[in-house]
Amino acid sequence: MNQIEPPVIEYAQVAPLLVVFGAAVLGVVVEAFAPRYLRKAIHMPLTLLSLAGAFVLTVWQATQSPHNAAAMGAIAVDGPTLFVWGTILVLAVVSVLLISDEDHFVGQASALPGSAEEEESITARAAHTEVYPLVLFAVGGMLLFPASNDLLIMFVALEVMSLPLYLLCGLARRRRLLSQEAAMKYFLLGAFSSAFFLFGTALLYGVAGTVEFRGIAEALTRVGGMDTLLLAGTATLGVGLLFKIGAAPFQAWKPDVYQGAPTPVTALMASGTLVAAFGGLLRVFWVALGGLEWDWKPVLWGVAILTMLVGAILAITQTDIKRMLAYSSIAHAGFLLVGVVAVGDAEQNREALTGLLFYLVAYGIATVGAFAVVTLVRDAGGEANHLSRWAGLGKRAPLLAGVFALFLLAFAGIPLTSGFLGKYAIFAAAGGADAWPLVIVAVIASAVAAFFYVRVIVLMFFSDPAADGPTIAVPTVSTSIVVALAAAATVVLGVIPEPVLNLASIAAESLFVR
Amino acid sequence: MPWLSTLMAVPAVGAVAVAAVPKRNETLAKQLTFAVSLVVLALAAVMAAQFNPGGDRLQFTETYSWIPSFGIHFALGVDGVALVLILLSALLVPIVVLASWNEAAGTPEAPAKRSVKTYFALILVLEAMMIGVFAATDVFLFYVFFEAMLIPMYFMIGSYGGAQRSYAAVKFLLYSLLGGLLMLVAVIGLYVIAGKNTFLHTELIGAITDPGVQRWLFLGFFIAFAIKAPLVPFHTWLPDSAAQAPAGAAVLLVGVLDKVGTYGMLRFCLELFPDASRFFTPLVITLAVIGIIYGAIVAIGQTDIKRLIAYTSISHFGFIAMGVFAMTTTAGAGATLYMVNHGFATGALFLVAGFLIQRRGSQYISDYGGVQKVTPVLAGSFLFACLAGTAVPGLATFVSEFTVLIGTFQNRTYLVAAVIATFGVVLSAIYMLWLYQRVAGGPPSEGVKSLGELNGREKWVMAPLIAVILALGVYPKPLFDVINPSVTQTLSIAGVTQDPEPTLNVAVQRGAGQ
Amino acid sequence: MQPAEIITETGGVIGASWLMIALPAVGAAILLLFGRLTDRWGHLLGTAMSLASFAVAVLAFVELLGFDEAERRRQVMLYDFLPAGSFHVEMGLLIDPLSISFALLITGVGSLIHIYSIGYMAHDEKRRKFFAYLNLFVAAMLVLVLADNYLGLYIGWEGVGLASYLLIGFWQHKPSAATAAKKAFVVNRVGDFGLALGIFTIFTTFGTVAYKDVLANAGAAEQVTLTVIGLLLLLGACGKSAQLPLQSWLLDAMEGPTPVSALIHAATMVTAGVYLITRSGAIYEGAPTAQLVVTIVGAATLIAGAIIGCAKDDIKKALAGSTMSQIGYMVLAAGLGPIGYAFAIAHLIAHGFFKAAMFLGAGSVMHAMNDEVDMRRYGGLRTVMPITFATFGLGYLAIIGIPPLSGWFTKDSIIEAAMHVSPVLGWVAVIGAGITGFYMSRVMFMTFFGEKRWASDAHPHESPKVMTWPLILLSVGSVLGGGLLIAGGTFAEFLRPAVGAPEEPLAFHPVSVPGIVTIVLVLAGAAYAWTKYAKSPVPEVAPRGSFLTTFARRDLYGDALNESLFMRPGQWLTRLAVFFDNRGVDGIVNGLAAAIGGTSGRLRRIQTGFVRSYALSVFLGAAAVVGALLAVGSF
Amino acid sequence: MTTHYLVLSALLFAIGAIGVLVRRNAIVVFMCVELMLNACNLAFVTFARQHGNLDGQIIAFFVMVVAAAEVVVGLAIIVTMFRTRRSASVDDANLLKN
Repeated sequence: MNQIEPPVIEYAQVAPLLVVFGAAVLGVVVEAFAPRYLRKAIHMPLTLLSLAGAFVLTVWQATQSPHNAAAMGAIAVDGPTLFVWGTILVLAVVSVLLISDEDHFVGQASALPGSAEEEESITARAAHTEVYPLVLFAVGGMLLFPASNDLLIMFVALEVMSLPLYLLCGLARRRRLLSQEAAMKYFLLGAFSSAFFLFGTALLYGVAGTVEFRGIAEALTRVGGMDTLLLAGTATLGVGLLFKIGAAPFQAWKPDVYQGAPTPVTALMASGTLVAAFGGLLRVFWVALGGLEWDWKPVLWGVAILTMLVGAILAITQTDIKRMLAYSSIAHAGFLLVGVVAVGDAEQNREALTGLLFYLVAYGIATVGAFAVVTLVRDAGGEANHLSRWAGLGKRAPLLAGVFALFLLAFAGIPLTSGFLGKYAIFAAAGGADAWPLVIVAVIASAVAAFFYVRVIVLMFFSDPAADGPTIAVPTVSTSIVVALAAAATVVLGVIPEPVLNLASIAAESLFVR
Repeated sequence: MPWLSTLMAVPAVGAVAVAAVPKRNETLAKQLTFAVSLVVLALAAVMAAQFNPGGDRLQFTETYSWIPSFGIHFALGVDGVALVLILLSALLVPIVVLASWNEAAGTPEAPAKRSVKTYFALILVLEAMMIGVFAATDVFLFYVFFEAMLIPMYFMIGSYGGAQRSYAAVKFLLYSLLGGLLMLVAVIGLYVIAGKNTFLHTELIGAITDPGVQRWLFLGFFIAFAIKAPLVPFHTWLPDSAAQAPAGAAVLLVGVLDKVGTYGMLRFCLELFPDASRFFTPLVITLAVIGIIYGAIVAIGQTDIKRLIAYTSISHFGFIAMGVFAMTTTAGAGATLYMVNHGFATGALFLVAGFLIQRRGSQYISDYGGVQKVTPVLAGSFLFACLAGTAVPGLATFVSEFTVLIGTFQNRTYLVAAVIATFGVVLSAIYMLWLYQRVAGGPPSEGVKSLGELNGREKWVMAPLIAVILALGVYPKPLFDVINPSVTQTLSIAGVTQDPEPTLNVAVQRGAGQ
Repeated sequence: MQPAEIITETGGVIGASWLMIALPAVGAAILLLFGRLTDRWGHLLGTAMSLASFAVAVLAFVELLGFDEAERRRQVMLYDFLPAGSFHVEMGLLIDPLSISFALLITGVGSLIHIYSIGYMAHDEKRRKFFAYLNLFVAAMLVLVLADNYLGLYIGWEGVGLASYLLIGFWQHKPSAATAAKKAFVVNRVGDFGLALGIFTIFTTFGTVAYKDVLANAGAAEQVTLTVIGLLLLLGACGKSAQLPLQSWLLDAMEGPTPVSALIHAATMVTAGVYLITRSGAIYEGAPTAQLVVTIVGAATLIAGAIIGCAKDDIKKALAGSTMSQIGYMVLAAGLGPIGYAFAIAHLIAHGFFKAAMFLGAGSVMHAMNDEVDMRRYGGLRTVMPITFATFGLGYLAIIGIPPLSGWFTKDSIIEAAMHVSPVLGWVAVIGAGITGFYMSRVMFMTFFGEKRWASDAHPHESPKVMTWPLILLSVGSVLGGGLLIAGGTFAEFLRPAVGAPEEPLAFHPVSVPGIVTIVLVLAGAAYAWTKYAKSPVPEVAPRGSFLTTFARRDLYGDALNESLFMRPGQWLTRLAVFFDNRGVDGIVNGLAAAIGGTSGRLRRIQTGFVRSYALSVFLGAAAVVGALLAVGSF
Repeated sequence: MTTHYLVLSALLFAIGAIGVLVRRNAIVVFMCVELMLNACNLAFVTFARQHGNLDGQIIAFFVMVVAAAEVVVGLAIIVTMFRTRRSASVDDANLLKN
């Protein structure tokens, strides 16, 4: 009779995960037992502290070496993971600060828009404090996703990350119909794509006999790149991942969801989810399917080019600020993909990874900042998202407009902003991998993209303010902190990027453990 | 003492200070700006006095590591060429400040969108960057300034320009940005292919040997510079920007910013890619000559004073580019001096035109006539500027134009080019004098009768310009002494060891100096 | 024999000869800089400066005579002007017989005209500016003739062009004046274009532009090169000296105040071309073809100018025509080589005197007839303005070449020299002289003889002393000048060190076949003019006249030609270019932007908003990715 | 012999995908997604059999759990949609477009 030896789990290494998930569960308990009026008072510190604690643990982990695969090789706690964790946690904290302004969330999701009960829910200043545990679960998923070292964990992480977000999308206080529609679209398409992900997993399992990345990587050396199952699996798996980062032709959901979702949630998705998704994407393609490089590289080239162009070109004619930012995030996903295909020898990979990590930080923070500003430009019907309403903002609120312009310039990649160095790092890596055509397309896309960023600046500063222009909401302390932080980070990363770059390259040193 | 970084720091700090001035107290902001610019001028003068033409190639060098991960240094240093251009900027800025004293207030039909102090703060920011771009000896640092310079100018045009300002500003920014991004690709290529892990210009000289590669990189740099300079056919942004920008901004734009293009050709194209430069020279010379004639002809046909001046500048930039690529020390030195003189001459033209336009409230030549009868001094200064524009002997512009032409002629290969270019001298007489005739000649037209004479401030704006143009026209030697060695070095790097010998060299035979 | 060596001068008056230029330059600077402050005494300062400059010239001249012939070419180094790469020019002055004679003429006649202008411009509120420009001109002209290198010459060359532009357009409020000024400058620029190219070629050939080195080594250069240089310089000369085909500007230039016409467009500036050709003698002697072209241009112009002169009713334009023609003589002479140089310059000086006298005379007349220039409104003025009549008359006799006035000496020597080289040229010159006899008499008689045809409000009166004295002095010069210069070949001898001399110098024969023929033709012309304009009444409106007359009136259709050949195509080209720039070049730029925008607008419709179509895109995308990967894998 | 199972699973997956594309009712669309997941499960167990290890079977259980979670979330969203719009048709929800 053979007894099953108990699994070994390095709790220290997965501590950040445990903290976040633990806090999430605790949050649910709070929802269950704490009186309504107390809930927020409990949730806020709980959420922020857990995230902060997780961050501290991550930093502490970073100082511990060597990093390796934890929990029976299911979770890889290596340099990139830790860096991505740090990034996600920071972005999560910032996003939570935005979310804490509950004016964004519906009092009672089940109430019909415009119905009596909604009225009373508003008058009662009811709020869905479930938001906080949901966010924590989502963040937990985001942390697990890039760390997961086998496809099953990754699938679970994917769902843990996505399901709460589906719900959060539907909780906007105003424009409920749009919000619900966004949730529905995100949910159906997300489920659809995860089905592809799962199918790919199945096929790869069929090829390798295991879903562990290590095993798959080894299997590749046996079967080689000619196996149809293998290629089909890679492709469908890739579809699931590319959907999450919103690469063309899987980008369709992004503008609708970003527009419909409550802006703080959009901020979280646009920053945290993107970072997590790229972490996972890198792990799958570089670690598990690294041996298949020569097969998937050309395909990703195509996807990258398509994504950059679609994002940049479609954004030009957008009239809704959030939609525009969604397309801009598609374009940036394209730029990041350029870094993903810039693989080569170990040194080259390190450079590419460094660039990617830096880019993710720079872009994530700027994005949260941008959406934070969006939450502040409001009129009677809530946020004033139509671009025409932003005309002359520079005159009415010079500081706010200036900061937003800063974020836009960072997106456009103007020197002395974080965005520029991010772009540079990625393009340089691509150049190092001799992907010059890709670089050329990338810069052309950047030039096109620059147009709509510049256009917003023109609107804000050079055109006359609309007669009944939007009012600038007095930012809550938390929101102002977010904006200030993001702005500062954008400038600092643009002028003295060395510390972060250093961290990134150290993180990239170990590359990915297998 | 770190001269160059001081030169940059002073205006930068000054800009912050000016921006900090309370909004109501505009005069203080202006005075502060003026004071700062004077300090910069003084510093620059002292520095120039310490420059030793016979000494090292680069002087006042400073090198600090900026982004080690990318091998980027904050490296400054000037040779003769950079020095004179820095002097040009330092001298023009106070003049522009003085000239723009009441301009930022905006014209009746196009009221300025933003505070006056911002305008002056922007001027100082721009000055810091202009000095930086000429002083940078690190290719990446140069690029950073090259791109960052666009932003303040973008706001100056967009916020304080004429009726079409947004269109002009966007066109200006996107056009330059596109060029800049192409250059970014070349910069990356330079870094990757040279594989020296440094951007220090001196290190990179001779680093690229493969002529094929050189050509691609050359194109990357050259197109950016050709857009900046601007050479036909990349010129159409200039007339719009110059016509819409307030006179002061126009002076800095055409007088200094565009010089970065021709300076870059001399400093980067020739030195980093000598073979490619020689390969492309015929093309460049052709473009330049086309630009000279074409710009002049189109200028003749303009109906808007500022557009006309812009086109004359396009013609003049043709001369400069031709001189740079004529590959003789004579033409090179001439071209460099041309950059300086053109700054002053066009500056004078734009400023006087600005005075006229401010008084008459119209940019259309047809709205003028008989000005010299009403305001002799204003008309006199205008005439002087026009004469400088058509390179009349005794004025600085003549020296440089003649030198460029004779230097190009010297290179037998481009004899025809030189001959055609020389015909530009005739055309310049037509566009300048016809402009003067239509504006100042004939009986005073309605609306001109009431124009006021130059006031004290405006006289003080013109006086230094006129003085400099005259002085450099009669005694250009000091500048040549500084320029000659640098140009000779540049050309020797580009593989031009000595100018073509005259068919029978009397000078040598007789040993006479001339 | 060859010109003498150039010696570098250190001290003496010649050493300080830069003052000649500096003084008027400073004058101009002061007058322009201090503006209205100097209105009261500005004209005096200007005149003083010009006179001072003249004084320096005289002293320099005297000092120069002090040296023996071989040492009369003295170079004064001023400063290191333009060290650009291998193009290195040190600015200096070359004081030699040639340049000093010009300097004397310029400053001398210039000063007289300054004095005259005090009176002539007395009522112009911008008189101060006028004197500033005059001083500027004198300075520039002196740079032109005194510079010791071609760059210096070019600077002076364009400088006088500028001064002439300013002075022709002095009355800017008259559109005609503004246009004429611009035209003058532009046409001159065409000439300068040639001159510049000539200098470029000189530099690429000799590696320097200093006379000292260039002229001494001209012989060593290939003939082709020299021919090219010669022709290019000639183009410059044509521009400045209003020779065919660049003559058109001179007649319009009469829009300027009369003293300007006298100083710049008769006495000095327009003769710069002659100076250039003479100065570059060494080059032309190496290029016979170029010389031939020079003589042809000269001959053609002297006839053309004469014909134009016959038909003009505007007194100044008539005189301008004659100026063209007279300069034609000089150019012709200069084209003949060493044999002609001395005569060219002699005629130039003499012409400087008598033409100035006549222009100022004309000015005086206009002054009296409240700026009426149409000779058909003159007549019988000899009684009311005796001094003007006398001085003008002397000038007239001189120009038509009545012995023993200066014109007779100088022109006849030119004719003889021409004969000596080629009879054809000689006879052309003779015929030209005949026509001169006619048209100058025409001017003379229409103005001072015949019945009065004055406008009702005209009250002619003699001009003030300040205007008449210069007239008297100038007329004296025009009477004696020629004799002093030509008789006994003194001037030729004086110039020899500067321009060289033929092996057997041409002695002056008072009586010669061409000489006799010339006199006869001249008298015939004069007589015909007498019958036509003094005896018979002159219609106050010009008769339509024969084709030849209209042809002459229209300046031989020079302007018509320029218009149809250059101006109209030019305007057309300009319009085309502007259109091309806006629609073509800029059109592409904007079109590209529009295209991208359009694509965007069309593409965004794909985002239908139906979740099922999104799912479809995902599905198709997945299919595509799978297909692509399989395709790639199967390679 | 396992290939038949694989073909079947592929067919089921395809049917599910097509269903998502063609059906309007949100519930049905969602059920089609579930069908796709189950197709994957079939593939997993087949491969587990093929490789003779249990991973596949275990994964299948995981998938079921996840699917269940998805149902919860999904139904919640669809029901709110239905309450506000009085229709479960996915085509009625297209305010967000272009």
